[in-house]
Amino acid sequence: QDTIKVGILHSLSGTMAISETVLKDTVLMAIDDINAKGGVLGKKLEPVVVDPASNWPLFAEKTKQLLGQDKVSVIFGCWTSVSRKSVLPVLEEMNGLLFYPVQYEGEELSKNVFYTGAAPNQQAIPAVDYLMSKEGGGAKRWVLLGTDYVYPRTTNKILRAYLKSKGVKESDIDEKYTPFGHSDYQTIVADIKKFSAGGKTAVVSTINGDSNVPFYKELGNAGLKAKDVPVVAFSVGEEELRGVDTKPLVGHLAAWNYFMSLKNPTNTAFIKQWSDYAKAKNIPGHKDKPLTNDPMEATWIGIHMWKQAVEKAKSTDTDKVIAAMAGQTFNAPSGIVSKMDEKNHHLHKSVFIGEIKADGQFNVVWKTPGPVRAKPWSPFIEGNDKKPDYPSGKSM
Amino acid sequence: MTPDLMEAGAERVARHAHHIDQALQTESGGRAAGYGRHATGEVDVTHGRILYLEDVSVSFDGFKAINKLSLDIAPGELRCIIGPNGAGKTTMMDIITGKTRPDEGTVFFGSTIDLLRHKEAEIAQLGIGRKFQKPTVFEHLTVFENLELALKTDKGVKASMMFRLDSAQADRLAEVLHTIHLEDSVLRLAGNLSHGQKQWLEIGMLLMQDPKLLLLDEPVAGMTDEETARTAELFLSLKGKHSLMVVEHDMSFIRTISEIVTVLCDGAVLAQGTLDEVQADERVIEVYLGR
Amino acid sequence: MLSVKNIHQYYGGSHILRDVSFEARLGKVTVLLGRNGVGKTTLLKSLMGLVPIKSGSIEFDGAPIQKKTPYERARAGMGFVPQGREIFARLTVEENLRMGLAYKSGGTPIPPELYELFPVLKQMLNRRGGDLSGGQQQQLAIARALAPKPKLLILDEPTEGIQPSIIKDIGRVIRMLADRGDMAIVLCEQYYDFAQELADDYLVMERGEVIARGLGKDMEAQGVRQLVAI
Amino acid sequence: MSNSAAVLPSKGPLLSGKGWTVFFVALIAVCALAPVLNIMVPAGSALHMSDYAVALVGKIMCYAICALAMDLIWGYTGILSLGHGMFFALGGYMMGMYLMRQIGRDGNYKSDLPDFMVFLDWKTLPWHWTFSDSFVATLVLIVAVPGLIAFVFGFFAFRSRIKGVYFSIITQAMTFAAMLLFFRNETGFGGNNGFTDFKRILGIPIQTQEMRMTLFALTGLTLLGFFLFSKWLIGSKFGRVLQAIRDAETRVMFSGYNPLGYKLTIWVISAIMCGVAGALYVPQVGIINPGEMSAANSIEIAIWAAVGGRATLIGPIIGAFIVNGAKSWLTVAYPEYWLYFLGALFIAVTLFLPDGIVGLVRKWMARAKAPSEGRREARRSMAVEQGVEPAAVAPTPPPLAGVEPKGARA
Amino acid sequence: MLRTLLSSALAACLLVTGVAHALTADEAKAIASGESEARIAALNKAVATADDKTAAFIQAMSDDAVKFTADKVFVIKDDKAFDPVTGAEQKLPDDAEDVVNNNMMRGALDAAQAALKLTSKDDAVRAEAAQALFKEPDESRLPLVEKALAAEANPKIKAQLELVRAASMLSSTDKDKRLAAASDLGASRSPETKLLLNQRLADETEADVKAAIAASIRSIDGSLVWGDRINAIFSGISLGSVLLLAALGLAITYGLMGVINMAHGELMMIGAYATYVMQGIFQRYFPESAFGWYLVAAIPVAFLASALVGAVLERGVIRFLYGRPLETLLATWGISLMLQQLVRSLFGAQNVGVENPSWMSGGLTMLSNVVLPWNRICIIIFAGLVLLAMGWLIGRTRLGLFVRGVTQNRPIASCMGVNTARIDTYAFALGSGIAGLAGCALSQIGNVGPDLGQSYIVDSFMVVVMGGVGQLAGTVYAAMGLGILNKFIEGWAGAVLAKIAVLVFIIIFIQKRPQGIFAMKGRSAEA
Ligand SMILES: Nc1ncnc2c1ncn2[C@@H]1O[C@H](COP(=O)(O)OP(=O)(O)OP(=O)(O)O)[C@@H](O)[C@H]1O
Ligand SMILES: Nc1ncnc2c1ncn2[C@@H]1O[C@H](COP(=O)(O)OP(=O)(O)OP(=O)(O)O)[C@@H](O)[C@H]1O
Ligand SMILES: NC(N)=O
Ligand SMILES: [Mg+2]
Ligand SMILES: [Mg+2]
Repeated sequence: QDTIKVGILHSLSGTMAISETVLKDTVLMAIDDINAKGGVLGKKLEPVVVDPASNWPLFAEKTKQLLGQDKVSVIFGCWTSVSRKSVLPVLEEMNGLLFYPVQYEGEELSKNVFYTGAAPNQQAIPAVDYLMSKEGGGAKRWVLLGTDYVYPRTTNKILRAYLKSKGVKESDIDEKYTPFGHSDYQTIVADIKKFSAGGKTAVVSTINGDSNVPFYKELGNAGLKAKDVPVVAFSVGEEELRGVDTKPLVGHLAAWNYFMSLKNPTNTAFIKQWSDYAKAKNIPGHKDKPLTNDPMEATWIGIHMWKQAVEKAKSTDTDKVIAAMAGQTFNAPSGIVSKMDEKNHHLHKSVFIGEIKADGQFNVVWKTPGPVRAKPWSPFIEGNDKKPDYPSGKSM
Repeated sequence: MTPDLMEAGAERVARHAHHIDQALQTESGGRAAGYGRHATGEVDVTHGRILYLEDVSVSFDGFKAINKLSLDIAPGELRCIIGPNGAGKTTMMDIITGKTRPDEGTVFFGSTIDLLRHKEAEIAQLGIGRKFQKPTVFEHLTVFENLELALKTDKGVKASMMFRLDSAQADRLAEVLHTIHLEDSVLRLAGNLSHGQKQWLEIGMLLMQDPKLLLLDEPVAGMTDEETARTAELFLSLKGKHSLMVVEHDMSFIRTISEIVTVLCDGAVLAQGTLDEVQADERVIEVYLGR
Repeated sequence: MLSVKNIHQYYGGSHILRDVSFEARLGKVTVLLGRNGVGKTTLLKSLMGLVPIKSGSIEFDGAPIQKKTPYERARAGMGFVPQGREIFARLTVEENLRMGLAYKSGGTPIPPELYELFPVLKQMLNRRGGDLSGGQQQQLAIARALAPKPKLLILDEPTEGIQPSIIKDIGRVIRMLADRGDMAIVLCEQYYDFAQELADDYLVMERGEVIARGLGKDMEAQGVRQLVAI
Repeated sequence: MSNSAAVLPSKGPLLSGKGWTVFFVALIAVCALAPVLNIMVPAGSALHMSDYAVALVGKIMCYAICALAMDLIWGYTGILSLGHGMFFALGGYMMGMYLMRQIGRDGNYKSDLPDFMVFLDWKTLPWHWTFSDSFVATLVLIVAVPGLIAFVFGFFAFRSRIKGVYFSIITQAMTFAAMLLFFRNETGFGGNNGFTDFKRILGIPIQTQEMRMTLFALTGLTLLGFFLFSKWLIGSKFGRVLQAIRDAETRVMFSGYNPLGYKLTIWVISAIMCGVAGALYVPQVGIINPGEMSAANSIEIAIWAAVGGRATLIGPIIGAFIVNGAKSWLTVAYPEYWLYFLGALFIAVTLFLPDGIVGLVRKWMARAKAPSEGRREARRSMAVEQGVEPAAVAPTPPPLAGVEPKGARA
Repeated sequence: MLRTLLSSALAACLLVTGVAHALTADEAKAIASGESEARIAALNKAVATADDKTAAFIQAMSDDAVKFTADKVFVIKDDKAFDPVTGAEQKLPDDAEDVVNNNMMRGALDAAQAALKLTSKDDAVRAEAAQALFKEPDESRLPLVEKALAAEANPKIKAQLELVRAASMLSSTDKDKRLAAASDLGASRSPETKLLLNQRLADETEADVKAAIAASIRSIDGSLVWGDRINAIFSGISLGSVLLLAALGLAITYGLMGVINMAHGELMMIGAYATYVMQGIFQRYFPESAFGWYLVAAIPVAFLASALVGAVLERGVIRFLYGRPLETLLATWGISLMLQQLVRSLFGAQNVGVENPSWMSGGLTMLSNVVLPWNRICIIIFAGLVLLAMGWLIGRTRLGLFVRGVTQNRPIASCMGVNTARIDTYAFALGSGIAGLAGCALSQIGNVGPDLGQSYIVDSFMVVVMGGVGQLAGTVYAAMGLGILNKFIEGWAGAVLAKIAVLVFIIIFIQKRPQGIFAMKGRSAEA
C-alpha cells in the first residue's frame, strides 16, 4: 500500500453545500500541499471524496463506507452537529477518526473525534463579555436570536446562565427562534427595535446558514445601526457575507478564532495559497473572489496536526494517532501557535471579535490575550462540573 | 383538552347519536307503518309510489335550473322524460342520486326514505342505479371487472376483501355480458371501447347492480337504430320488476317503450300523458318538437 | 374537395381502418354510416390529423395533407365537430366561439347568424361551457365549428343529445350550407332518418372497411338501413 | 339464456408458479444467504458481504416498503401522498424512543433520562414517553401512532372529499408542520438532533453482526410479507374498487360503494407500512431526526414508485433499489456530478418508460410474444390523442403502453 | 465614559471658542491610532478648535479612508495617499495599517461631526446634526445647543434642537431640570426618546423624577402602538407579495397547464442569478453612477433568461407529458436537481451577493417607529404590476384565450387552428419568465444561492392550491391571506409556531373548501 487514504465527508449538494463545499476544497488543497512536500511517512495521501448530500443518515452510511470499504485512515468532515452525532456511533464502533472543523455547542467528547472548531467558551462567552464592556457599548439588554436547533438553543442556554450570573435580569433577555431557512425577518427586526427602546441592547445571533442574508438585509434596510443595536453573530463569516450588501451592516460583529483580515505572515501565505489553488482548480466563486474563513482554518490546522501526529506515531493506526495528537502544535493562520489539548481533543484558540467592514471583511476590535482552552462541558450547565475533561474510554 | 371541553364534546356526540337513531327510526318506521309487511331494507311502496319529488328547486348562480318540480313514479313503471335541452332533466337525476342538493323541496324513495338525507353511495345501495349522459366506466379495469364491481352484494370494505364470485353470480355476469354484446371483450380495458360500447357497458353495470329504480340519461344516444331497438326490448323486459326513468330525445325510441311521458321545460313539468297526447300539445311542439 | 385514398390505421396492434377510400364533393353532404365501434370516429379523426394514418393519402383542395398537423388542416379550411362535444369546459360560451375563430385575424367578429341558429347560446354567452346542458354543449360545438366558415365541415354524430326541434334546424342548416355550394360536408350519423334526408353521397362502414357506397337518393332502394342494422 | 358464449376469467392464484419460486429464492437470500455471506465468509473473500453492503441493502429494503406503501395509495388508488415521510418518521421515532430508553445510564450524563432531556433540565419523562421502555408497547405504538394519525387525518380529508393535488398539498403541509414541531426542543423528541447513539435492543448490543443480520433478515421478511399482503389485497375485489376509485370516483359511489371507507382503509394500511419501515430503519441506520419529514423525502418515495412502475407491486420495490442504489454509488463515484445523473435518470424514466422499469420489461415480454408492425403506429396515434404532434412522438412510447388490450377484437 | 470625555472636550471647546487652529500631525496621529479612549479624547480636543482641515480629516476617519504607520498618518483618496495636514500627496509605505474604528469610536466621530455641522448653512445638514446629537445627549453641550437654538430660524430644526436640549438636561444634576426634561421629552413620541428615558430611569434615584419619566414613557408607548400595528400589517402585505410573486408563475405552469412543476423554484433561481450577472456587468462595464440602474436592466434579462430555459424545458421534456401530470412531477424534479447542480458548477455552491441599488436601500420613515424599507415597498409595487400584466395577458388577450383553451383541450384546440405546440411553449415560457421576475425581486431581500428555489417551492404550491388551481384571483387572496396571517401569528407566538399554525390552518381550510378559495363550482369543474 503506497498511499494513505483520507476521507472527505462534506455535503456537496443539498442545503449544507453552501457552507461545506469549500471545506472539501480546503482538504484537497492541504492534501496537494502535503503531497507536494513528500507526503506522510513517505506515502502520498489519497483523498476519497463522498457526498452525503446534507442527509444525516447518509453521513453515517458514508462513514461506514469510508471506514469499511475504502479503509481510510482519517475523515475530515461534517458541519452540523446532527451530522456529527449521526456518524459518532459508527466512528466509535469501527474505531475511526474524525476531524470536526466547526464551532459547536459542546456537550460532547469522543475519543474518536478531534474538535478543531470552537467550543462555546471559545466564542460565545468572550463575545458577550465584549459587548458588556464599555468599549463594546455596555449592553444592558439582550436579544438571543437563533435558528431553531440544538446549536443555537444550547449556546443560548449557556449565555442565559452566564448573563444571569452577571446580574442581567430575566426581563432584559429576549430569546427568539426562527425555523430553518426562514427568510422573512420583518417581524423580528421590528421586535428588536421595540425591545431596544428599553435600554442599551445587543443582539446575539446564532442564525445559521441561509437565513443570515435575509436577516442582515432586513436589518440594514430597517435602519438598525450597529452603533445603536450591535449584532454579534457566531455563524457569520466572510463566506456568509459574500451574499450580502455589507455597507449598511458596518459595525455589526462576529466572534471567531480566525478572520481573513488578520495580518500575519502565516495568514498571508495561507490566503495566497488558497487564492492560487482556487484559480488553478477553477473553483467557482473563489476563483474570482477568494475568501477564507474560520472553519477553513480549522480544517487546515486539523489536517496538518493529523499529519504531524501520524509522523510522530509512525503509523496511521487510530489509537496511536490519537495518542500522538495530544499536545501537537501548529502555526495557525490566525497568528498563534495552536495547540491540541493534551486531554480534551479540542484546540486551544484565540478569540477574535471583528466588526463588519464595508468590503465584507472584518476589523478585529478585540481579542483574547492568548489562546483559550476549550471547555466542552460548559460550567454554566448543571451537572457538568462532574464531567471528566477527557473522552471516556480513552486510556490516559 | 380541558374537562369542560370534553364534556361539551361528549354531549354533542350524544346528541348526534340520538339524531341518527331518530333518522334510523324513521327509515325503519316503515316497518311499523306497513304492519310488518316488508322486511327491513325494502322500500316501502305501500302508497303506490317508488319515487316522489315535490316542489323541488335548485338554482346555480341565480339561474333556476329546477323550478318547483313535482313528479312521482309508480313501482314497476317505465317513465319517459323528454324536454328541451337545458330543461333540467340531468339536474333532476343529479338531485335524486344525491349529486346535487336542492335548495328546497322533498325527494322520497318509497314513502319512508328521504333521499335528501343520504349520500350518493347510500342512495345507490338503497336501490337507485344511474346511467350518466356521458358514459362513465372504469377505464383502467376490464369489462369483466367493471361488471363485477357493479354486482349487487355487500359493498363494505371487509366484504370486498373477502369477496369471491360464486357460481350464481358468475352466471348472472355471463348473462349480462351476453345482453350487452360484449362477450368478446371481457378482458379488454373499458377505456378502449368505442363510445357505443361504453354505453352498453354502463347499462350492463346497471343491470348487475339490480336496482329497484333505474335512472337512464339518454341511453341510446350514439347507438344505431338496431341497437336502439334492442335497448328498447331490454327496457321493456325490465319493466314491472324494476322502475325505470328514461330521458331521451329519440322520439321513435320513446314511442316503442313509453306508457306515460313527462315533458320538462324550464325546470318544471310542462305536460304529461301518453306520447300521442304530449306530441299533440302545442306548447310541447313549440318548445321541443318543432314543426 | 376532399379525397381519401387507401388509408390504414391501427390502435395498439388492432387494425382499425382497412383500406378506406372516398371523396367528399363541394356542395354535397357525404354521410358516413355504420354500427358502434366500426371505426367511423377513427376515420374522421384521421381526416383531421388527430390520429395519424399508417398508409394512404388524404388530399384536400388539391393538396396532400396527410403529413399536416391538425391546426394546419384547420387553417386550410377544415372544420370539425367531434363526437362527445369536447367543448372547452372552463371557457365561457363566447370564448369557446372565439376559439373557433382562432386562425382568423384578431378582430374577426363572431357571425351573428350563429345566434339565430342557436338562440340559447346568445342567452348563455357568459356562462362557462361546462355548465351547459348536454344538448346545449352540442349546439355550442357545432356553432364553434361553423364560426370560421370552413370549406370542409366534418360532423361526428352532431345530433346526439339534441332536442328534436333543433335537430330539424341543424338539418336545415346543413342543407343550406351545402346548397350554398362553397362547402363540403362529411357527416357521421347514427340517426338514420336524419342521415338519409341529408345524404347526397353515403358510405357504410363495417369493421374498418367501407362495405357500401352510393348516392343518397338511392339509400332506401339499396337497403342501407338493413345494412347498418344486421 | 345461454352463458356459454362468454368465458369468464377465473381468479388467479396469489402468485404464479414462477412467482412463488422467485419469492422463495428472495426469502432464502434474505434470511439465510446474506447472513452466511456476511458472518461466515471471511472478509477477504469475493463472496463476502460487507457490513456496509448489509447496512445499505437493509436501508433500501426499508425504503422499498415505503415505496410499496406509496404504490398502494398512489399507484392503485390514485391518491398522491406527499406526507408518507411523516409516517415513516413517526414509526422511526417510536422505535427511537425505545432505543433511547435502552441506553439506560450509559449516556453522557449517566442519567435515567435520555441525554437531551438532562441537558434541557427536564426532571421527569414527558407524558408521551410513558410506554417507551416497554418493547411490546413500542411494537404496538409503531403501528398505532402512524395508523391513528393517518386515520384521523384521512377521515377528515376524505370526508370533505379532498382530492388530487389538494390532498397532496395538505399532506405536504402536514409533514412540514410535523417537521417544524419535531425540530423544537420543547416537543420532547430531541430537536433537530433527534435520537442517535443507540446501544441495545432488548438488552442485546445493537452493534454486533448478529444483531445487524437479525434486523436485516427481519426487514427482508417484513418486505416480503407486505408484498404478499399487498398482492392479496390488490387481487381482491377491494383492490379493484381502489382502482375504480382512481378512475371514476363518482361512478363508484353510484355503484353503491362508499369510497370513504375504502380510501381510509388503504390510507391507514399504507401509513402503517411506512411506520413499520421507519421502525426497522432506525436501528439499522442509527439515527432518527426531523429531517426525515422534509418535503423532499416524501417526494422521493413517490419517485421510487414511479421509476419502478406504478400500479405494479414489484415495480416500486425495484424502483427503490435502483434509485437508492444509484444514489449510493454515484455519491461516491461522482460526488460532484451525481445529481446530473440522477436528474437525467428521472427525466429519462418519465420520457421513455412511462410505466417505469416494470412497464418496459412487460413491453419487451409482450413484444417477444406478439411482434406486430402496427405497434409503433398505434403508439403514435395515442400520443397524438394526448395532444402531441406526430412529428414529435417518434421516440416516445405511448402513455398507456404496457396495458395492451388483452383480447382485442379481430 | 464617552459622554464625560466628550463633555470635557466640548467644555474646552467653549472656553477657547473662536480660536480655531489647524490640525497638527500629532493630533492626527493621536486620533488615528492607539486605544479607543485616548483617541476619542484626542478627537474631542481637535474638534474644540477645529478648522476645515480637521473637519476633512474627521470625515476621512469616518469613511475609513485613513491609514497610518508608526509615525505618520495618511488620508487615502482615489488610491492615493495624502498628508492630512499639508494635503500634499505622499507615497504610501508598505507597512501602513488601516485605521480601525469600532462602534464606540464611530459614535464619537459622528458626534464630533454633528457638533461641527451645527453651524452649517445648509438646513438639511443642520437637521441631521441635531438628530445625531439627540442620540448622544450631554448636559455640557447645552451652551452649544442654546447658541444654535438662538441662531436657528427653521422651526423644524428648532424643535429638534429643543428636544436635544431637553435630552441633554435629562441627566442634569439639577433635579428640577431633570423633571422638566422628563416631561418635555414625553412629547417627542419616538423610540429614541424612550430609550433615553429608560436609560435615565435605570440611574434615577428621585421618586418624583422617576414618576415623571415613567409617565412620559407611557405616553410614548401609547403613541407607538399605532406604529406597531402599521408595521404588522405592512410586513404581512409584504410577505404576501413575496408569496404572490413566487406563486404567480406557478399559477400558469401548474394552475393553467397542469404541469406539477417542481423546477419552478429553480426557474426563480435562474432569474436571481441573471440579476446577479447583470450586477456584475454593470460593475464591470458601466460607470459607477449607472450602477443603480442595474436592477432595472435585470428585470427583462431575468424574465428572458428564465423564459428561455422554460421554453427549452417545454420543448425538450414537458411537452411529451401533457395529460400526465404526475409524470411531470417526476421529470421536473429531475430537472430541478440538475439545474441546482448546474448553478453550483457555474457559480459555486456558496451564495452570491446581490446588492440593493442605492434607491432601494434604507427605508421610508412614516412614523417615528415605522420605517418601511424601500426594497419591500418596491417588491409590493412590483408584485402588483406583474399581477396586473399577467391578469391582462391571460384574461384579455387572444394569446391568453389560446393558452386557456389549449391547456384545457389540446387536440380540439388544434382542430380550431391553434398551433398548440407553439402556444404551449409560449405559455410555459411565460410562466417561467414570471418565475424569473420573482427571482429578480427576491434577490433584493434574500439569498441568491443554489437553494433559493427549494425554499420557495413548497410555499408557492400551497398558495396556488389554496387559491384554487387555475384561479388567478384565488392566488392573490391566498398569498395575501397567508402572508398577513403568518405575520399576525408571528407577532405573538414566534416564527416557528406561526409557521406551524399557518400550515395547520391550510389543512383545516382545505377541509372547508376542498377546491381552494375560489373553487370552481358546478359541472365545468368536473369536466
Ligand atoms: N353548475 C351549473 N352552473 C350553471 N348552470 C347550470 C349548472 N348545471 C346546470 N346548469 C344549467 O341548468 C340547466 C339544466 O341543465 P340540465 O343538464 O339538467 O338539462 P337537460 O335537461 O339534461 O338538458 P339536455 O337535454 O341538453 O341534456 C341548463 O340550462 C344548464 O345550463
Ligand atoms: N384509444 C383507443 N385504443 C384502442 N382501441 C380503440 C381506441 N379508441 C377506439 N378504439 C377501438 O377502435 C374501434 C373503432 O372505434 P371508433 O371510435 O372509431 O368507432 P365508431 O365507429 O366511431 O363507433 P361509435 O358509433 O360507437 O362512436 C373500436 O373497436 C374501439 O374499441
Ligand atoms: N455546529 C453547528 N454550527 O451546527
Ligand atoms: Mg342532460
Ligand atoms: Mg364514434
